[in-house]
Amino acid sequence: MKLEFLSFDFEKFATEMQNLKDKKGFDYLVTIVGEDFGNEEGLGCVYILENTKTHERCSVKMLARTQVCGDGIASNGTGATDGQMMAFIPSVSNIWKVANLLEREIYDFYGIVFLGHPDMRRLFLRNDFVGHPFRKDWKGDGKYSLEDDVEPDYGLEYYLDKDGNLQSKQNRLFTSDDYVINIGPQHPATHGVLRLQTVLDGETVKHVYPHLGYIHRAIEKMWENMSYPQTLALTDRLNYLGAMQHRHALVGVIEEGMGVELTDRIKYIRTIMDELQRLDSHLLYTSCVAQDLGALTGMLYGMRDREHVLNIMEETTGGRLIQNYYRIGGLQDDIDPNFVKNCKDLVKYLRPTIQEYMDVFGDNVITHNRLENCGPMSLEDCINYAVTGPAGRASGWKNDVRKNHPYDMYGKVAWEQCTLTGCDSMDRYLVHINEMYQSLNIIEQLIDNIPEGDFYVKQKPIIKVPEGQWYYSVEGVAGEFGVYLDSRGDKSPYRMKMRPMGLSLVGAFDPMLRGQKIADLIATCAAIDVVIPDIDR
Amino acid sequence: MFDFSIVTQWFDALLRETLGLGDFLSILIECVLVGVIVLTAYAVIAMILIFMERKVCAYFQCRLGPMRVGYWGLMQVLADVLKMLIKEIFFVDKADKFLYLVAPLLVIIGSVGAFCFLPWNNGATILDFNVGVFLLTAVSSIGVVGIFLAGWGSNNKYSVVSAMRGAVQMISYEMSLCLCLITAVILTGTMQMSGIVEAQTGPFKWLIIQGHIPAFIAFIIFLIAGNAEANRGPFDMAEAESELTAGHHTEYSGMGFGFFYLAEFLNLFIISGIAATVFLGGWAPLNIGIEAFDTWMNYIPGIVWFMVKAFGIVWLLMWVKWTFPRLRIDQILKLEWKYLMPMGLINLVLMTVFVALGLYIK
Amino acid sequence: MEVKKPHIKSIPYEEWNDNASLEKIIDELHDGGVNVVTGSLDQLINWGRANSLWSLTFATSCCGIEFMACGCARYDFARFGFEVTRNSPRQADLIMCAGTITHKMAPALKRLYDQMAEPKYVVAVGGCAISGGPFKSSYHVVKGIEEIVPVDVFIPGCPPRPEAIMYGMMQLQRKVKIEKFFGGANHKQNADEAALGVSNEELTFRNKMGDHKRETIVVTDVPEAFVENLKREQEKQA
Amino acid sequence: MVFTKMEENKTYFGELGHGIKTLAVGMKTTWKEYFKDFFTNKSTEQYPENRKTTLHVSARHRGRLAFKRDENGAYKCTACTLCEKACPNGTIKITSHMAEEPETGKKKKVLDDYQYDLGDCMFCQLCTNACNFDAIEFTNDFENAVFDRSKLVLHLDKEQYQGGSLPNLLDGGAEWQVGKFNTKTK
Repeated sequence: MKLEFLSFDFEKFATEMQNLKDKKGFDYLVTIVGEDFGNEEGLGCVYILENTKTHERCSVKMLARTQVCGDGIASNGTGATDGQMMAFIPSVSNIWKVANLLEREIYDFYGIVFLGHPDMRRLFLRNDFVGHPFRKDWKGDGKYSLEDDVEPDYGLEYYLDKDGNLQSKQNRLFTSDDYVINIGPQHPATHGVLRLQTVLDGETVKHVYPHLGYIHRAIEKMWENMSYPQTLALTDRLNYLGAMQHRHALVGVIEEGMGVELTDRIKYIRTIMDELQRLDSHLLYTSCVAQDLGALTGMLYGMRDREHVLNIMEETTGGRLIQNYYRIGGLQDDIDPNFVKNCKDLVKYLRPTIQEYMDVFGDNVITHNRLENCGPMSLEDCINYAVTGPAGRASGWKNDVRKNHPYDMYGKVAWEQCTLTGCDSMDRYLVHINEMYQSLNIIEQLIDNIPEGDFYVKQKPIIKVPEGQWYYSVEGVAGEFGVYLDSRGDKSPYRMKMRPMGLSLVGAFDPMLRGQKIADLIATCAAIDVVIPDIDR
Repeated sequence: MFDFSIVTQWFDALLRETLGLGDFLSILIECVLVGVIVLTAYAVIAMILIFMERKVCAYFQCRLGPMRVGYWGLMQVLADVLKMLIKEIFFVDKADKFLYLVAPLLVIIGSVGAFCFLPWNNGATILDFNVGVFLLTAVSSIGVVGIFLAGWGSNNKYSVVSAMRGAVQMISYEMSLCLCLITAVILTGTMQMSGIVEAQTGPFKWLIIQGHIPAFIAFIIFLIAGNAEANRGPFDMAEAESELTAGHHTEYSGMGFGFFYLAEFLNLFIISGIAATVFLGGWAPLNIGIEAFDTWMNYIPGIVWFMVKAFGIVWLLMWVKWTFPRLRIDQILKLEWKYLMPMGLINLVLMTVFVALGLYIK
Repeated sequence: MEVKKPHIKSIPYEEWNDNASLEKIIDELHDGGVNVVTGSLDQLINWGRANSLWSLTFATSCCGIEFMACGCARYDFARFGFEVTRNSPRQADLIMCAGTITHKMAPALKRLYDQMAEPKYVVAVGGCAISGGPFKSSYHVVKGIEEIVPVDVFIPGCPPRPEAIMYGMMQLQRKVKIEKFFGGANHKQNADEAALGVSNEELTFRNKMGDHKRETIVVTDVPEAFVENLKREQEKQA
Repeated sequence: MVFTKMEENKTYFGELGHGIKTLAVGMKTTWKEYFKDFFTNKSTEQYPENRKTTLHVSARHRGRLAFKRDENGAYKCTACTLCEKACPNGTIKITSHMAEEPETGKKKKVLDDYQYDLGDCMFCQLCTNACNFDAIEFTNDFENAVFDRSKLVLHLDKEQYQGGSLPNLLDGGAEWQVGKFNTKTK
C-alpha cells in the first residue's frame, strides 16, 4: 500500500486522532513508525490505522516539536533530562492501548517523549545506554558492560505545564510490599529471552511488566546501511518459525515500490511455502503449549511430525529454519522435482495425525481446565491492544490479512477464516489447530495446479526503489506482519520498520493476567504464541 | 513359601551362640549390616528406576532413550551418578546455611525410613511394628519438611513459591492416602505390614479381589494421592519445570541435588511398593484355588512377586506421568478436597459396612 | 602411560575435525607423562563426565529451536545421555549458547556461567554465538561469546542442523575425555580470560569502590612445575 | 473439521465421567504410541551410527561454502570480488594482485587468498547469486565443529575440498519418504 499521509496541527493532534477512532472507525492502530526525517523536518512519527469493519487503512504523519525540558525531576537512564532539548508529541496511548509499548519503543530509539504517556521508560535498551541509536546522527562505541543494569522503580510522565513548558513527574511501578519475581530472561517457559517482571500476591499475579530487548539485534538500523538484497537476509531470523512470511512481507514491499510483476508460478509457490511454514509454526506451537503445561509426550508428537514438514521445505530451500527462499523478483531456486508428490503425501499424513494431538492433549480434561478462562481478553480489548493473529481470532476478531487484504493466491482459493468466541487460551489453541486444517486445504488446492513459468524475474544488478513510502503486510504465523518502507531513491532504504507480531501480544499480557495464577501466566504465554526475536528485532 | 526369617534367625544365632557375642555387639553388627543392605538396595533401586524412567518415557515419546553408553545404554545412569558425585558443591550467599544443608538430608531420611517398611519377602521386613501403616505415613511425611526447608532456605523466590506449593499439596494428599490405608486396614484387621500381607495369602485373597468394589476404589484413590505425594506428574507442582525452573532444588548442585533426585524416584517406588503390599498382596503369590497352579506359583520366590507387582505399578504411574499435562495448584486442591477426600470417606464407610455384613470374599 | 586417544562410537578418530587442536591440548595437559593410577582414575571419571553432559536450557534464538529438535523423537540426543536438560544453572554441566547474545543479555550469560558448578563447559552454537554472525555490524550484539566466557567447542552453521549439534556435542565429549581430574587445572586461563573471569559482583564492587583489592585465594597443593611456570610467566610480564 | 469447545457439563458426576473419559482417550493414545515400532527403533534416526548408511541430508542444504573445481582440481575464481561486495557481513575476504598473463600479455587479476570465515557466515546465498563465473557453491557438509575459533577461518583456494568427512552425502545420501524416518542404521 502506497502511503498518503494525513497531517494535523500539533495542538489539535490528540482530538483529531480521537475523531479518527470514534467517528471514522479507525479502531485498530496497526503500528507507529518513529522516523528521523532529516535535518529539515527533524524527528516524527507515522501512524498507520485500520478500520476493522471496512478494512480501509490510512496513515498520519506527525512531526515532533522540540523544547528544553523544564525543572522537573531527574529522569531515568539518560541522566537528568532537565535542561536537555527534548522532542515531544502528544501520546495516543489512551486512545489505542497498543500505543503504550509502541511509544516506549520510539522513545527508546529516537528520544521522542510522548506527552501524557504514564510510563516513559526505555523498552529495549539498557537504562545506562547513551543516546538514541536510531537517530541519523547517533554514533556508538560498541562497548558494553557486564554489570547488572540499574532499573528504576518508576516511570516518567511528561506533560506541558500551564506556561507551555515541558515537565516530567514520576509514577511508581511497585508498592513497598510487593513480591516481585522475574520470569526470564532465562526461563524455560518464556520461549527465549523474554523477561516478565511479575508482581505476585501468593500465587496470584497482580501486575506484569514486560522487559524486552534481551535479543534486540537492531535489524532495522542495520538495514539502513545495507543494499536491498542484503536486507532480505536478516528477516528469516526474526520469528524463525515464520521465516517465509517475514521475507514475503519485505520482498512484497520492495517489489511494490519497484513495481515488479511476478509470474503466476512464483505466486503459487510463495503461497504454498507460506502455508507450509504456517504448518511448521503451528505444529511447534501446539507442541510448546503441551510442553509448557507439562505434557512432554504431547510435545514430542507434534515435534515429530514437524520434521516431515521441515524435510519437504529443506529439499527445496536448503534450510530447516532459515529458508532464504524468496528474493526480489521471485525465488532463490525452482521447487524440488519431488515437491508436489511430497506435499500430497504430507497432506495425507497430517490430517489424521492432528487428531492425535487432540486425543493426547487438546481434548484432555486437564488441558481444558488449565486453559479455559485463562488469560481472557474480550473482542473490544483485542482490537484496542491490537492482538492480531490467532490470538485475536480466538476472541472473534476477523483480522486475517489473507482475507482482508488478499495477496498472491489467497484471494483465489477456497478457505475459511477460523474464528472462535471463547476469548481465552483454550480457544487460542483450538484456532491454531483449526488453522492447520485450513493450511492443508490451501496446499491441497494449489499443489496440483502450479503453472509453468519462470521462478525468477531477472532484476538489475543494483536494485533501487523510487522515492516514496509503502506499507505491505502479510498474515504471519502469530499475527499481522508488515513492513513500512521509506525510500529516498537510494540503493539502501532510508527507513524500514517492521510491525512485529509479538510486541502487541506482549503488551496485552498485563490486562490478560491480572488476578490469574502464575501457572496461568505460563499457559497464556504459551497459548498466545510469542517468539522473542520477532518482538525485539 | 520360603520364609526369610529362617536366614535372619540363623544369622542371629550365629552371632550370639556360635561366636558368643553379647547382646549389644550382636545387635550392633546386625544393625550395621541391615543399614548397609538398605542403603545399597536404595541406591541400586533408584538407579534402576532412573534408567527405567528414561527408557519408558522415551518409548512413550517415540524415541529410544539412552543407547550409546554401554549396551542399550545400560551404563548411562552409572555415568550420571559418577559425575554427580564429583560435581562441585557450593553454598549460596545469603542462604540459610543450616536449613539449606539439612533439607536434602531430611528428604532422603524420610524416604529411606519409609523404604524400610516394605515387606520384601516372607519374613524379610526390616521394620515391622504393630502400628506399621500408621508409622509409615508419619515417617514418609518427613519429606515434606525437607522440601519446605529447601525452598525456604535457598533464598530464591522460585524456591519459596515451590515450597508453599509442595507443603500445601502434600499435606492435603496425606489425607486421602491415610483414608485409603485405613480402608485396607479395616479389612485386614491389622496395621502390621507382615500381618497385612499374611491376610492376603491364599486363593483370591489379594485385597483388591477380596474387598472388590471398595478396595478397588481405595486402590485408585491411593494411586492418585500417592502420585501427588511422590510429587510426580501430573502433580509435580513443587518442581514444575516450566514454571519454577527447578522448584525447591533450584539452588542445589552436585549431590545435594542428587539426593532430591534419588528421593523423588524412590518415593515413587515406595508408593508403588505400599500399593503392591496393601492392595496386591505384597509377596503373596497369585493363587486361584487350583492346587497344581498354586503350587507352581508358590515356587516363585516372594521377592520376585513383590518386585513384579511394585514395578508394574511404577510403570503404570510412569504411563500416567508421561501422558497428562500438569494441573494448576488450585485444581490440585480442588481434586483432593472436592473429589478424592469425600470419595475416600464414603469408601471408608462402604468398606466398614461390607466388613460388618461380611460381604467380602472369605 | 600413554594418553589414550578419545574414542567415540561409530566415528573413527581420523575422520574427526580438528584433531590437531585436540592433540595440542593433550600435549599441554599431560606434559611430563601420566601416572598409571591417577591416569586410570582420570579415565573413569572422564568416562562419567563425558557421558553425562547435562545442558542448561539456554536458548536465545533460532539455534535454540534446532536444539529442541535435537531432543525430540527424530534425532533424540537422549541416546547419548544428553536429554537431561536442567533449567537451573547449578545442576547443569554445560551451556549450549544457542543464539545471539546482545549487550543487554551479556551480564545474564556471564552470571549464569558464574552460577554453574565445576566442571563446566561452554558450546557456542551457530554464527551469532561464535562471532556475532549475521548481526556483526549491529550496535547491540556481542561479537562472539568468547568475549565473555571461555568456549570449548564451536559449532558453525546458521543455524547448524541437529546432526551438526550432535557432532559438536561429541566433539565436546572428546575434549572431556582427555581432561585431568587429578593434578592440574584443565582450563589454563590466559591473561585476557583472567581479566574476564571476574564475577559480576566483583565488577560492580570495583566500579563502585574504585580499584579495591579483595583477598586472593591461595591454592596450596599445586605441583611445583606449575608454580615455576607461573613465576616465569610473571617475570616475563614484569 | 472444526474444533470448538465442548458442551459445558457442570453436574458433579457428569464432569467426573467426562473427565475420566478424556483421560482414558489420552492414555489409549500414548499406549498405542508406546508399542508402535517397538522393535524397530521407534522414530529415531540414529546419527552418527547411520552417517554412512541411511542418513539423508538435502543436497541443497547449506553447510559451508566451497570452490567448484574441475577434474584437475583447478578453480574458476577470478578474484572479481563480487561475492565479497555482496556479503552482508564481511565473511569473505579476497586478496589478489595484478599480473601479466605470459601468453597474451594482458594484465589480469590473480587470486592470492580467498578467506572464508565459516564462523561468521549466515548462508544467505548472496555470494553464489552474485558470482558470474559459477566458482563457488554451498555444500551440505555439516560436520564442522571445532575446538579452536581460528580453525573456522578457511582458505578456499588453498584446500582441496573433496566433500569433507561425508562425501557420500553430497547429493543427498539415502532415500527418504514423507511420514517415515530412516530409523535403521544399516
